[in-house]
Amino acid sequence: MVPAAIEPTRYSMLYAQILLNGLVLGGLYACIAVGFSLVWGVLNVINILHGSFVVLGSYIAYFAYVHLGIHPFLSVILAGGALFALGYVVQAGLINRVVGAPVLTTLVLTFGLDLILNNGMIVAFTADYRTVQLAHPLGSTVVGGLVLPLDRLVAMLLACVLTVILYFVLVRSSIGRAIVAVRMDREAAALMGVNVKRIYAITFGLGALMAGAAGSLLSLIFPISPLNGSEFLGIAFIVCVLGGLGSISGAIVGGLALGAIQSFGALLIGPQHGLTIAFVLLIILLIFKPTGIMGRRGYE
Amino acid sequence: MTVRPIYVLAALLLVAFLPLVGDNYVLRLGTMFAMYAVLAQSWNIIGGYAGYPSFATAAFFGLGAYAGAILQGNGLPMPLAWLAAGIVAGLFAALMGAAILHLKGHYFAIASLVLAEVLLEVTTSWTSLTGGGMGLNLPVIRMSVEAQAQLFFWAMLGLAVLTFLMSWYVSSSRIGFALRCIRQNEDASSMVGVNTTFYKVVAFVLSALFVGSAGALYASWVFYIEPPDVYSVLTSVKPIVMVMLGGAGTVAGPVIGAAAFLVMEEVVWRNFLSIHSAVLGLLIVALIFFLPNGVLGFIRKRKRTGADHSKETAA
Amino acid sequence: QETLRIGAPLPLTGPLSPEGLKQQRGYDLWAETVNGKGGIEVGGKTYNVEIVYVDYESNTPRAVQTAERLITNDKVNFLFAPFGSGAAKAASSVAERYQIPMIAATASSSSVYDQGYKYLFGTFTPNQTLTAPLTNIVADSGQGVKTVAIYARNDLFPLAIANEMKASAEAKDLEVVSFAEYAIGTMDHASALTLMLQSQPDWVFITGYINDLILMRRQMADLGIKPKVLTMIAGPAYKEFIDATGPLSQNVTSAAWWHPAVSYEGKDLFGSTANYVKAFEDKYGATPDYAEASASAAGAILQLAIGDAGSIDPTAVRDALAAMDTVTFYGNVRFDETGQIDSLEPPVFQIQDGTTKTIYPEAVKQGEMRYGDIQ
Amino acid sequence: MAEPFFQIKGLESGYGEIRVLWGVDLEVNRGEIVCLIGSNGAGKTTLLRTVSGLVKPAAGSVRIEGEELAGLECKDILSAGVAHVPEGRRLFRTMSVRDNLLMGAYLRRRDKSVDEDLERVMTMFPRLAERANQDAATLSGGEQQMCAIGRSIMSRPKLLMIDELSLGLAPRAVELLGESLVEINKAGVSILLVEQDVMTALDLAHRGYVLDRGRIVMAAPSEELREAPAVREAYIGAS
Amino acid sequence: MSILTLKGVSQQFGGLRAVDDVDLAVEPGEIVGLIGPNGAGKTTLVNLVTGVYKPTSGSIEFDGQRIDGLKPYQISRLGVARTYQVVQPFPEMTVLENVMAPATFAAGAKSVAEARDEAMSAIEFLGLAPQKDVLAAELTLAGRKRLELAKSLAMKPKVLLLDEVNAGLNPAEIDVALEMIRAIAARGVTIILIEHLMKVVMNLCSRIVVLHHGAKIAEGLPLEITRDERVIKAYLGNRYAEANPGGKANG
Ligand SMILES: Nc1ncnc2c1ncn2[C@@H]1O[C@H](COP(=O)(O)OP(=O)(O)OP(=O)(O)O)[C@@H](O)[C@H]1O
Ligand SMILES: Nc1ncnc2c1ncn2[C@@H]1O[C@H](COP(=O)(O)OP(=O)(O)OP(=O)(O)O)[C@@H](O)[C@H]1O
Ligand SMILES: [Mg+2]
Ligand SMILES: [Mg+2]
Repeated sequence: MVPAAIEPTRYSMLYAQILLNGLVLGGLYACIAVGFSLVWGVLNVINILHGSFVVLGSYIAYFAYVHLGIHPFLSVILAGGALFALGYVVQAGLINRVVGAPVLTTLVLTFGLDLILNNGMIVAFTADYRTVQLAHPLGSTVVGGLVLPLDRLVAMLLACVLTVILYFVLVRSSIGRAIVAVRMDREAAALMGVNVKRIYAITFGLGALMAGAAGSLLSLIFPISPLNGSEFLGIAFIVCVLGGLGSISGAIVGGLALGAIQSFGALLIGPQHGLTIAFVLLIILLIFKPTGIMGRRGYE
Repeated sequence: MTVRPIYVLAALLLVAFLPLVGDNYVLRLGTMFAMYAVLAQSWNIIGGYAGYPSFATAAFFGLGAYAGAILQGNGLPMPLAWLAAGIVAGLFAALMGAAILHLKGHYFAIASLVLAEVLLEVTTSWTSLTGGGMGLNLPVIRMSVEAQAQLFFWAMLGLAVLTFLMSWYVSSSRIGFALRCIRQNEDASSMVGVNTTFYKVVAFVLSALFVGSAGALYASWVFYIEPPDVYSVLTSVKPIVMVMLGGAGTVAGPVIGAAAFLVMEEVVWRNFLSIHSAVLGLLIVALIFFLPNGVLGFIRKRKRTGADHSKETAA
Repeated sequence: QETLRIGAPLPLTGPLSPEGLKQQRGYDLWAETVNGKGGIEVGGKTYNVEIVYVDYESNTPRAVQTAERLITNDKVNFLFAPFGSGAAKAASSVAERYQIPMIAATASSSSVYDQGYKYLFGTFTPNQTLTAPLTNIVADSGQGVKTVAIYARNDLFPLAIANEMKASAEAKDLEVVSFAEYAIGTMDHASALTLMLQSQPDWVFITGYINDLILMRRQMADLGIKPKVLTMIAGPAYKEFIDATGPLSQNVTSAAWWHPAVSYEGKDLFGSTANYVKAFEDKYGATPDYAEASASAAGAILQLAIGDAGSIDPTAVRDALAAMDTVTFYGNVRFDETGQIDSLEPPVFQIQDGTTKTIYPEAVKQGEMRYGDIQ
Repeated sequence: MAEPFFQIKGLESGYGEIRVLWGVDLEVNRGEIVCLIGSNGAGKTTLLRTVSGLVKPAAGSVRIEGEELAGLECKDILSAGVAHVPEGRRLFRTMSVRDNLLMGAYLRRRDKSVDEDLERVMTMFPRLAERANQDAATLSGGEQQMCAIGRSIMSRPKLLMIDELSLGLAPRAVELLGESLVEINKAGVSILLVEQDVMTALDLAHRGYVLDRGRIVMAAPSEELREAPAVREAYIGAS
Repeated sequence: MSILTLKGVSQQFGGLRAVDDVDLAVEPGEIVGLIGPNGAGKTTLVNLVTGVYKPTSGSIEFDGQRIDGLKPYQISRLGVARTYQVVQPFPEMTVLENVMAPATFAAGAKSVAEARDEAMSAIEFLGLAPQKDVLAAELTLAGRKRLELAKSLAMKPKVLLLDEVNAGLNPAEIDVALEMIRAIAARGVTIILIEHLMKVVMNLCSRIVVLHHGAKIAEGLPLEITRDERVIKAYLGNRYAEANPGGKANG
C-alpha cells in the first residue's frame, strides 16, 4: 500500500507520523477503556452500558458548550460528576441486587439497561450527529516535520492525566484499597468493616465517571450520536483484553497498543483492515497470553 | 415440576400445523421462532451445559449464511447447501475451539466475540467472493409465495427439532455429564478423568453445526445477506437472553425461552414505534429481577432443587 | 371517508436511524399536506392518507419481514421502500410477489432495478449521474487538476459511488493515484489520510456517511491536507455538515439528486419547488435536503399516479406509474423500463462561505466553481 | 449482678430455611480466652459469622458491654469492638502484607495511632515485618494466619474471634501462634477461639463451651472439660 | 519394583524453586507420609505427579511408564488419584453424581448403571450413604473432605495421594478417618499422605519424607524422623519434641 513514489528518507517521517497518530488515538482509547476495566475487574460485571455512558458524557459536554460556553476540557468535571452520580444510582439501585449472580446475568441486565438508555438518548437527542464546533480551536502545528493536531493531543494528554489520577486514587487512598479488597474477597472485606455495597456503587460510579470524562474529551473529536455507543463499547472490550483485565496500567498499555496497531495496520495493509488486524492480534494474544499484556493470573 | 423434554418435543411438532391456521406473516413468525430455537438450543450446549459464555453464535450463523449463499450461487441444490453450511461452521468451530477453549471465563467470552468480528471483516474485504459491503443476492426460487413460506417454515422447524433431539441426547449422555462437570469445576473434572479439551471442543462444534445450517437457511429465506446483518452481535446476544429466560443448562429451557423472547420482541416491536428497544430493555431488566433462573427455574423453585436436578440431568 | 394506507418500513433505530428519520419527515409532510387539503379524491371516494411506519432496526432482513407484515397483516395499499439500495432491493421481492407498487425514495444502484420487477419504482437516478458532471467540470476547468485520490466507506452506496467516480475520472484522463476503503465503524482516519497525502492528489474524493465525513474533514485539516478540489458525497448535502465543520466546509463540493436551489413548476400538490421548501421550513424550521425531498416526492408521485389511474387498484396504479411523464417540485418525473427515474439532472454544488451554491446544471446555476482555498 | 463483658443469649441462626443454631447462650468475660469446641457441622463457624454480621440472626441477642449487636451491619459490629478472623484466613491475595494490615484499620481514621499499631503488630510477628512488601499470597500458611490475626488486631478490637486457628498449619507454626495469642490476650483483648485440635484449644483457653448440633451442651473451665468423659470420648478420642 | 518413582524432579515458579531436585521411590502397598512446613512444596509435588504441572526438570515414572508431560485426565485413567487440599467438589451435583463422575470417566464404567454401582460402593465404604442425594455445596467441610476421598476411590486407583484430608477434623473424628484410610490401604492401594496432624502421620505411615524449601531434608521411619534435629527445627517445634520425647506416635 505504501506508494512507491516516496523516497526512502521520507519513510521514517511517515512512520513517525503514523506512530504519533496511533498514540494520540490510543490515549483516548485508554481513557474509554479504563472505567470499563475497573468495573469488570472489581464487580465482575461486563458493563454493556459503558458505551452509552461515554456518549452521554459527550452530550453533556456538547450542551454545556452550546448553552453555557463551557469548553469541553472543563466539562470533564461536569460530565464526570454527573455520570458518577448516575453510575452510583444504577449500581446501588439495580445491579447490586444481582451482583453476586453469574456474569451472564449481570451482562444481560446491563444489556437491558443499555437498550433503555440508548433508546432514551435517541428519543431525547435524536440520532443526528452533532459536533462541538469550537470558537477558538487550537488547530495543529508542525514540529520537526511532524503534524501535531493540538486539540486531539491535549485531549489525549488530559485523558492520560485522568487515568493516572484514578490509578493513584486506587493505590493510595483507603477507598482505593477497599475497592481492591472487595475485588479479591468481598466477605473478608466486609469483615474489615468495608460497606461492600457502597464500594460497589462507588466503583461503578468511578467507571461511569471515567466514561463521562472520556465522553467529554471525545466530544471535540468525534461527531456525537447515541449510535456511537456500541463502537466505544467494542473499543473498551478490546483494550481491556489487550492490556489485561482490571488493571489500570493494562488499560493504558492496551489503549496505546490498539491505537498503534490500527494506525500501522492501516498503513501496511490498508485502512479497511486496521480493525481486522487488531482483532487477529487480539486472538493470537489471547491464545498465547490469556491474561493480556499486563495481566496477572488470579486477577479475575 | 420440571417440564419434561417429551412435552416440548410434542409442542414443537404441533407447531408444524401452523400453515393450516395462519397467513404468511404468521408463518414468518413461526420460522423466526424455529430459528431462534435453533440458536438458543445450540448456545445452551456450550453456554448452558459447559458453562462457557460463548459469543460465537453470530460467527457460526454468518459463516453458515455466506457458505450456503455462495454454494447455492455456484449451483449446489438448496438442501445440500444448508447441510454443507452446517459442516463448514462445525469445522470452523473445531479449529477455533481447539485454539480458544483453553481460555476461561471472560477471556473466552471476548475471544468468541472477536471470532464474529474477524469473520465480518474478512467477509467485507473479500469482495470477489462475498460481494463485500454490497451484500450478496441468492438465486431466485421459482415457486409460489405460499409454497416458499411453507417450505422455509418446515425446513427451519425440522432443523429446530433436530437441534432439540441433539440437545436431549447430549443431556443424558456421557457428553452432557462431562460438560456439567466441566462447568462446575474444570480442574477437578480433568482430575476425575474427563478429557476436558475433547469435550469442550465437541460442545463447541455441536453449538455450531445447527447454527451454521440455520444461517444458510436464513440466507435462502431472505434472498439477500450482508455482512453487518448476519454477523450482528445481537445474533450472539439474543440466544443468551433466550436461554436465560427459559433456564440455562436444561433441555426444555431454550425452546421456552425462544418462544417467550419472540413473543416479547414482536409485541413490543408492534406497539412501540420509536421506543420499542427501551421497552424490550425494561422487560429484560424486569425478568432478571423477577425470574432470575428463567421460567424453568421459577417452575422448579417450589420443589427441592437437588432432587429435580438429578432427575432431569443425571447421566 | 376512507383511509388509504401506505406502508413505510424505516430504519428508525440503529445505525441508519438519522436517515430513517429524514425519510419519515418527508413522508409526514406529504401526508399532512394531502390530508390538510381534504385527502385524495378518486373514483368518487375521498381517501385520507395514513402512513403505517414500522421500524426495521437498520436490519435488512427485518425490513423484508416488515414489508411482508405490512402487506399481509396491516393490509396496506402501497409501499414505500426501506432506506438505501440494499434494503430496497431485498424488499422489492416481497412487493413483487404480492403485486403491490413500491416506491423507493433512496435507492440509486441500477442493480436494484434491473431484476425485471414490475412493481418497483425509484426516484434516484443511477450513481454515475452524480459523478460524471462534476468530473467534466473539474477536468475541463483548466486548473491543472490531474490526479484524484478516492477514499470510500466499504458499504453498498459509498463504494458504488466511488467506483463510478473512478470510471468517470478515467474517462476524462485523470489519474487515480490512490483508491482506499475504510471499514464501517472506523473511528480514526489519520493514517489513511497521512498515506493519501503522500501521493499529493489535486482532487480528493471521499464518500461515506455524514459522521465519517465530518470526522475526516477535521482530520484532514489537522494533517494539513489541502487539495485543489475536495469532494465529499452524501454529507455536505445536509445542513448538519456545514454546522459541524464550520469554516472547514469552505469550498467542499458535492452532488445530490435534488437541491433546494432548483426550481420546477410541478403539477403535484406542492406545486413549485419554492412552495415545497417553504412548506417544509414552516413545519420543521429547517431547509429540506435531497433525502427529505425525495421522500415527499415519492408520496406526491404516488398521488399523481392514483389520480391518473382513477382508482387505487394496485395494478392500475402500477401502470400509471410506468406511463408517467410529468413535472413535480422535485423535477421531471419519468421512469425507464426498469422503474428507475431517468429524467432528473442531479445538481452539483459547492459550499461557499457557509451556504451551498449550485454550479450545475446551467439552468439552476447560482455560482462559479471555486478551486483551492481548502483549509 | 453486672452484665458480662460479651454475652450471647438465645441466638438462633441459619441459612435460608435451614436452622443451624438453636438458642445459643455464651459469655466471654473481660480478659478471658474462651474456646468453643464441637464436631464438624455443629455450627461453630455459623456462630462466629452470625456474631460478626455476615449471617443475620433469626432471633436472640448479642451484646458487648451492653451494646446490642444482633442485626447490625458488619462494619458497625466491628466498630463496636468485635473482630473476626475467618476460617481459611481470607487474606487479600495480591495486596502486600502491609496493605492487608492497613485494611484491618479501614474504619479508623488514618493517624499516628494506626502507624503505631502497625509497628506493634510487626513487632509481635517479626516474620510479617520481614515480608511487609510481599504479596500476601506468597506467604506460607503459618505466616498467612499471622497476617490474618494481625489484620484483625489493627481494628483495635475488644473481642477477637478466631475460627480454626491451627487448620492446615505445621506443628511449629501452631506453637508460635499460640504464644502470640497469649500475648495479645495479655494486652487486654478477650478472645473467642474455635479450634478442632481440642488439646491445643484447651491449653490456651481459660474456659470452654461444647457446641453440639447447634446447642451448647456443656460449659466449664478448661481443666474440667479436659477431664470430662463425654468430651474425652467425643472430641479427644483414643490416644 | 517401585510403583512410583521421582528422579530429580524440580518445579520453578518464576524466581521460586517450589520443588527442588526431589528423588522419591514408593513401593506398592506402602503408606508414605509427606510432611514439611507450610509452603515446603508438598502440594506442588502432588500437582506434578498428577499432571497439573509439567516438571521443570526430572522424570516421573508410574508403573514403569513415564508420566511427566501427560495430561491430568490421562494420568488419572492410569490409576493415580488425588484429593485436593482445598476441596474441589462439583457443587451443584449430588454426592452420588459427584462420585459417579470418576467412575464414568477415570474408571471407564461401561454404563450409567455400572457407574452408579461403583459410586455407591465407594460411598457406602466411606459411610456417606445417608447423604448421597445431598448437593455437594451443602456438605460441611468434613463431609466434603470425605466426598473428596470417595471420588478418588471411585477411580479405582493404584496410587492415591491424600492432601490434608484430615485437616479440620477433631481428634475423635480423626480416629474414624484413620480406620478408613487403613481400610483403603488394605485393598492394596498405595498411599502418599500429606498431613500436618502428627497423630495421623505417626499412626499410619511406614515411612516419612520431609520437605523443606522444596528439597528433601530427611527420610526414614517415623521414630527416626521425630528425633531428627533439622526436622524439629524446621517443622515439629520444640513443644512437640518435648511432649513426645521418644517420638511416641500420638498427639
Ligand atoms: N452457606 C450455607 N448454606 C447452607 N447451609 C450451610 C451453609 N454453611 C453451613 N451450612 C450448614 O450449617 C451447619 C453448620 O455449619 P458450620 O460451618 O457452622 O459448622 P462448623 O461447626 O463450623 O463445622 P466445621 O468444624 O466443619 O467447620 C452445617 O450443617 C452446614 O451444612
Ligand atoms: N502456581 C504457582 N505459582 C507460583 N507459586 C506457587 C504456585 N503454586 C505454589 N506456589 C508456591 O510454591 C510454594 C510451595 O507451595 P505448596 O502449596 O506446594 O506448599 P505446601 O507444602 O503444600 O504447603 P501447605 O502445607 O501450606 O499446604 C509456596 O511458596 C507457594 O506460594
Ligand atoms: Mg467451621
Ligand atoms: Mg499444601
